[in-house]
Amino acid sequence: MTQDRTEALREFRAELRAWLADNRPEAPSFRLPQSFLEVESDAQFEFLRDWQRRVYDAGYLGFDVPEKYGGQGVDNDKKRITVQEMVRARTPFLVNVIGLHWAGPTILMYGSEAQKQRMLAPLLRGDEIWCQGFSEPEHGSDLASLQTRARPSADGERYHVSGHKVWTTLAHVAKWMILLARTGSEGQGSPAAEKSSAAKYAGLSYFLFPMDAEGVTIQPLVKMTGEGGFNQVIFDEAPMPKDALLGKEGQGWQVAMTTLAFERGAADPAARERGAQLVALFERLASLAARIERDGAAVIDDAVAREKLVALRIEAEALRWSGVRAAVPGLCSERPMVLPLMSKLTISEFNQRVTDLAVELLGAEAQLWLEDAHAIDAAEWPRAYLNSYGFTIGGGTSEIQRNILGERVLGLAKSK
Amino acid sequence: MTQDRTEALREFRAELRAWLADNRPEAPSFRLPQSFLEVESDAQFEFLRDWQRRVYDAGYLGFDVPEKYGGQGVDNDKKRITVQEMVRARTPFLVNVIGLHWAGPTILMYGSEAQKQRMLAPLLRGDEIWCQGFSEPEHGSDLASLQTRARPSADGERYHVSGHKVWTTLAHVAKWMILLARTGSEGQGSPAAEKSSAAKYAGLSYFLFPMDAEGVTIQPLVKMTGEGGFNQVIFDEAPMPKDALLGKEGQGWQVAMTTLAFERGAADPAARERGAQLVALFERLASLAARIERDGAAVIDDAVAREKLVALRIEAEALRWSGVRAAVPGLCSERPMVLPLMSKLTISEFNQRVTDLAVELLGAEAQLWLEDAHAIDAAEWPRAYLNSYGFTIGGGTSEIQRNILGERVLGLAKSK
Amino acid sequence: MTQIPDDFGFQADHGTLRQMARRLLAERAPLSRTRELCERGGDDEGHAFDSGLYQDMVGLCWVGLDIDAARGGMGMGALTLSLLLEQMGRVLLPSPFLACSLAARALATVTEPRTAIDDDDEEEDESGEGDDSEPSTLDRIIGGDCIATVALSEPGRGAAGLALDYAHVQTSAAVDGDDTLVLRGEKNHVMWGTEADLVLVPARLRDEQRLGWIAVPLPCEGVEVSPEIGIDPTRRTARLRFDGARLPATALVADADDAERISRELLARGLTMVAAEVCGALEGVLELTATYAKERLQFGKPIGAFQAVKHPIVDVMVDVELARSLAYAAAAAIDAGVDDDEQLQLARMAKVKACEAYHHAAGRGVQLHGGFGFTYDCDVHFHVKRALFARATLGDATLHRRALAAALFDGDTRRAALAVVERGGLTLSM
Amino acid sequence: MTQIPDDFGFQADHGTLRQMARRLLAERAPLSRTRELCERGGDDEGHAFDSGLYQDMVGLCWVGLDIDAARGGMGMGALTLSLLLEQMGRVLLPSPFLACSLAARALATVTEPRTAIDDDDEEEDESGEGDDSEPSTLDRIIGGDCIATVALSEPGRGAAGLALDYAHVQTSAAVDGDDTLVLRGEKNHVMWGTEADLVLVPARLRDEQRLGWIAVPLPCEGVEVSPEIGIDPTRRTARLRFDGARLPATALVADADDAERISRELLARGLTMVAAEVCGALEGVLELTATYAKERLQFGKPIGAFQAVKHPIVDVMVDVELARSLAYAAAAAIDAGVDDDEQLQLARMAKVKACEAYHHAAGRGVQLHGGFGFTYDCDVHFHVKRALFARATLGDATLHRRALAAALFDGDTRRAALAVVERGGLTLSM
Repeated sequence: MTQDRTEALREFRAELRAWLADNRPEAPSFRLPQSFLEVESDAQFEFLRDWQRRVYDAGYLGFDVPEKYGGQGVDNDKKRITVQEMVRARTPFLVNVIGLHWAGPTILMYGSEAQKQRMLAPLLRGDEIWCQGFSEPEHGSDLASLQTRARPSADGERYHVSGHKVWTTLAHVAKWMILLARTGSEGQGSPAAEKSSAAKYAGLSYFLFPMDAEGVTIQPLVKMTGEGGFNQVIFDEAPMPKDALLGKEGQGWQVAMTTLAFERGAADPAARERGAQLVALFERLASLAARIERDGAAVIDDAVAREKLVALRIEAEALRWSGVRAAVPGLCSERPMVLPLMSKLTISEFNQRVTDLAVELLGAEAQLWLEDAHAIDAAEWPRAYLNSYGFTIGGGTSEIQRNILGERVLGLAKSK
Repeated sequence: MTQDRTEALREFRAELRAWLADNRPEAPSFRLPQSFLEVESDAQFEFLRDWQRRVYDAGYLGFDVPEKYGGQGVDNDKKRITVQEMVRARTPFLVNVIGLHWAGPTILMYGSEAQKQRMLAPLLRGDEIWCQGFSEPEHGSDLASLQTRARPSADGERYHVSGHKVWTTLAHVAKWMILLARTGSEGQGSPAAEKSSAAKYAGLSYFLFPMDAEGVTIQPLVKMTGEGGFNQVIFDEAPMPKDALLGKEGQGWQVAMTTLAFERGAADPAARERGAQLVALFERLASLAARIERDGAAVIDDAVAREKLVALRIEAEALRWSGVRAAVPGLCSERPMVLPLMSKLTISEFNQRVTDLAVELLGAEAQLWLEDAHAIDAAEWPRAYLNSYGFTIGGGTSEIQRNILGERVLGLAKSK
Repeated sequence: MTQIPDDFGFQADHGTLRQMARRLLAERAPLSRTRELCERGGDDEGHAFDSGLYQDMVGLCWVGLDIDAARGGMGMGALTLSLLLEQMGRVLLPSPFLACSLAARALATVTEPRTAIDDDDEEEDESGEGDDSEPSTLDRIIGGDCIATVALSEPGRGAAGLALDYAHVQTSAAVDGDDTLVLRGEKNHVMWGTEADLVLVPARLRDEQRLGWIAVPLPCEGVEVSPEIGIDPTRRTARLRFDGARLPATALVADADDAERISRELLARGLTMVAAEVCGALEGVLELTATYAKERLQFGKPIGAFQAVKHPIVDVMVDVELARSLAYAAAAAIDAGVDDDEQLQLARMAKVKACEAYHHAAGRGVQLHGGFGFTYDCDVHFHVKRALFARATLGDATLHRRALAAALFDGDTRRAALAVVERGGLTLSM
Repeated sequence: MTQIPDDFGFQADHGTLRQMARRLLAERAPLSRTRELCERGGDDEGHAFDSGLYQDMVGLCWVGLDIDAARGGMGMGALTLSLLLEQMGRVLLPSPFLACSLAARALATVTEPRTAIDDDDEEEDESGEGDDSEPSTLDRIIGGDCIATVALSEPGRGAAGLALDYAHVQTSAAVDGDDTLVLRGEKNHVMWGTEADLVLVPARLRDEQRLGWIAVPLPCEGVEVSPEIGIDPTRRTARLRFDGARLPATALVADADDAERISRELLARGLTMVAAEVCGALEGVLELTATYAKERLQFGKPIGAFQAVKHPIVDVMVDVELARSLAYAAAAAIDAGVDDDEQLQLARMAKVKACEAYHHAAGRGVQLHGGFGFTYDCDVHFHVKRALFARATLGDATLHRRALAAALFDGDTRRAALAVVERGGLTLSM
């Protein structure tokens, strides 16, 4: 790195830090969601969207998108620095998560020039929120068997979508959905062939679907915590223009796998900072242990609690350095793709262990729930424990992740 | 229970206790095996066989066998009392384990009058040792696919056995083997039919095979501890008389499942005493923790060690009462067969956890092995930890046990 | 030395009673009814539980089942009560049954019934028994006229919660004159405190350095009952603040040795009862999950065919069975009248095992239900919440494991015994 | 503040070196060769390790790889050494390489080289450097002429083992006259103690209340070297008894601050190196097990198709990768020269994670190999034994977790910092 570049980055960091100090929003009067899986009320959503807009308008969002599409130009260093400083300043998350991390990168890779021109800037600014339409009630883990169909109209100008998607986070505020649907003609060929794996995959296409289309019904689902934030979406011959197609017809599985790889955090230049976030999550747990008491002594002074805490601290550190190592190919030579592929599994399970231990350490204090005045940390720990299942299930369950790792990375025989 | 009976049992117990006090053998100069999986040297074997003979001759063995077959007459109370007192007196185990617990009960259930007359008395006295020929190198877990064949001779007077059995404990000293072999004619019908499950099972028969037959080669296998005690047995057209068959031809699977149920401890009137043995195993661990030190303090005073010890103590108690409860149908109404079916899994894994924790608590002291003068408890703990895998693997791996429990007890779909 | 009998004291009529309970609850209180009660905030009569069903249970003599016949109960044992509670746990029944049973047991424990106070006292506060003219409090609980509960924990103990003995109870009762007690302090997580007509409160009797149990009628001047927002929607709990509440001296149900005996008995019985109820809930979440694993198809087969689903469910089942064995043994120990320490040890073990297993099972239940498991529509979250609540009730695993360690490993005799445990070969004859 | 660089300081030539090591060891020291050495009790030259291969490794300048060029080493970093050790761990190489590397590092740490003693002293005991006429001990180690080791633990510490600082070392060295040290005490689990020409021994310098490191040539009068029968057949260890052994004063390699610095450095480096070696062994047992799962057929498919086999193997792989990240980070922290405390913390974490993962992986390895896994013929037992040995080396997980807890949670500043960790919403953006 040149001297100039180093200096420029140092200045960038200083400016950003100053900007964050001035602009970081105060905690609102209402409860903020713990993650994008819990965005429920209009107030929560608008608060978070407003924050994303301000970050974008200030020029701190879009370091993975070229300027001509509304980004800041690709700059991994600046991306890393912004994530770093935002973790440090503990800012709220950027609400258009599916747009920023999954839809955006996929559009950049597979989209037509027109699609990139149209979609990316409003996505970055949070003006247009994205949701994801992959899972179906009967096809959560077995994605390739999904049944939602996109049928081309007679004139070839549009598709009509019929089907049922579920667990779609943010659908109620979304302008667009990344939609995986079946375009392969059914009924042709033998039933056996239709059922074969190749046919299943080849029949899928990937769309950028406008959520304001007719024939779309969005029904909120309530999570186990009692909070909203995700939905089911029912399509009844809902129309979309032919250029909603991303990539080619029948290429949907391939495109979707790219999206899932982004979802799993592959090739993320900010991995180190995300790792720091895990250590920060641990510190929150340690802070809890320092504040709560058992018979007059701080729980953090209890030998058994310490043993359990340290074990998790070591996991946090291991995850943190795994994120950094993923960017050093020479240190990943045994199995190059394993670190990004395993991060969804390991991070979601780490999060579950942290929140589970928090609830355990709380002991009798864990009995209180949100809104109870005596609940420690406003019951965020039991809430976070419940929510932790959203991460070990959503985006491919831990069980499916283990299949993927065993089959794709270790080359073990398929379990299906 | 009548007054007389109660009194008789009390007297029986007193006599037995006195007899044990007088006759319990002194520890020999050589190392005794930890279980029948490690009987290796002639000295070990003869020591143990001698003990079994003395017990039998004194009239304390065979309370599950009628007198006309050389037993003491069926008396569950006396059986329970003898096990109880032997656990209490910490006597060596009775070496003809496969004979006493598996072959004997199976012969009682399926044997002809002649077989019962011939086999049971020498089995009880340890004059004739038994081994088990079920597993094969290529068919450990998938027992029904075994390939050893017993072909009837042209005159129908005998069978000729060819094949390869493995992991056969005690084969080197055994007079008899309970042998599962294929008698179903192969080559008939389509290959698909031959492979079908029904055909696989129907082709199996169960034999009482004489180990001194010609064409039998016994090769010792060395275990991971470096100790012997089990073998592979190769059959090359080894002859056995036609009355070696137990039950009917083709009934082998059914008979073998009975044996495996006995192996898994189903319907054992001494369950409570076996449970007490688990608690005793735990006490040995607690005693270790009370004797070893970490920086001058007894390990049993360490808060973290105590937490782990107590967790295992609770497991021991749960296993102990599960053994007792298994004999009370009214308290097993949710799923009547689960307790005997799960005992092999739970006890073998408990044993592994106990020995694993022992090795963990030993810390730096765990580095020494058998024969080192400074090894704590003569290194029996690391040895027992290694040997613990014999139990979680032998007689159906823990994985297979979980399949059986899931499929037979919970009715979940087959995994194969 | 008294031992637990080989048959746990189980009788054929226990099985009949369990079967009856199962049928009644399947009809009147399936999990869907629990959900309905939680969502509507209670029944049509304004109770947070199904008061009609509760009265029917009273009619079946379930309340007071384990109280001596001479005191108006059925004289049956702890095992019988456990079998009933197991069935209630299975459907996560929202009911003050357990709280009332414990309160009744506490009152029945007192050997010297006290005389009732004057009838013309302004509040109903008969806490003793023995007056023929008026039904005693115990009679009223057994008869369903009084919802009673016990105050088991205090906020001052933090994560430990449980406050039942003199060393840990901070709530105090001072004597003012001859016949008045003044109560100060705070109790939390009082089961059904908002619904209760009476709460039994352990307090330090000031200047006397001993524990007393005081029967406080509710509502009561100087006692602030604040509903808690608890994690388990099937259980209502309250925080009780005693701000100089004045009670007649007769409200003192027991003191000194009697009081410590109530505490000990409440602990052993309470833990045993919670273990039994949790075993039922464990069975419930196991059934829910196993059924889903049979019905839900993915990749063309029921998900239960996949070992990643099957084996965790089997592990849960194994845990259910182990927990159940301990729970029955703990109840049988009470019925057999084994040594107090052994009773308490078994009760602690049963409660710890059941609650740890349940927390694990509920989590696996969510996970194995996949996306559906994460929704409020799927019943499994009721189990997750009940598990979090149950394991904190009457002391968490940490508290009980430590008490067990002290009982098992400490003391000179015990240590000496351990040190001489014979070495020799480790033998496991499988 | 010095930080670990984003690339861990990895350079392309590190990759080349690793590749070379991998090829060399695959050819000369596959696991079958390790088995052969264990079964025959050593090589043809009477060494318990492959002495020819060791000399070839010396020739490749691997011994002394991380020693400054000015002192005769290659001046490469801890990360490079880790990459080599990882390859050695993969084949469970029986070799004194690690012991020699640690001894060399200890000698190189001493800033003030001492002068060599008179040549006509009866024993070879040059422990210092700087004498041009004779090669220094360090030179001889690097040159392959001296097998050296370090005495890291004492029997008196029981399960804790590790004895490297003044507070824990009980072995004592008394000064007798001007130029003689008299050594008394006992060390155990000394790696390759039976093969070593020299052992570095930490001792309390009597009457001076400080630690000293003493270079003891072997054999030596007054030093009894008893071979231990260790659990890991690929490692030879010895018990050393110092019964008034007399050594020249020059044998004192370092004392006071220098000595404590050696101890600290040995601990941080030693843990880091063990972690690296164990990561290699972890890779080895993973490969063994995964390969078996692909080849072994049951029920008509490779057993790896069953999730009960696949998922445990995946969990092992995940652990391998996590352990490796920590091991590289610990080495990179040394190379980057980050704060001593941070170095040590990372080293402890890396060692604990690697060893816990390895013990688990080796156990799963046996289990998933089924009946074959339980035999001596299956290589997996070498891993089980190495895992038991490795986790006890240089302090077990209990010891290091406690030290980490003290570093992370104790001290006023630290506690204050924890207390103010900001609350607010827990956010995990996945």
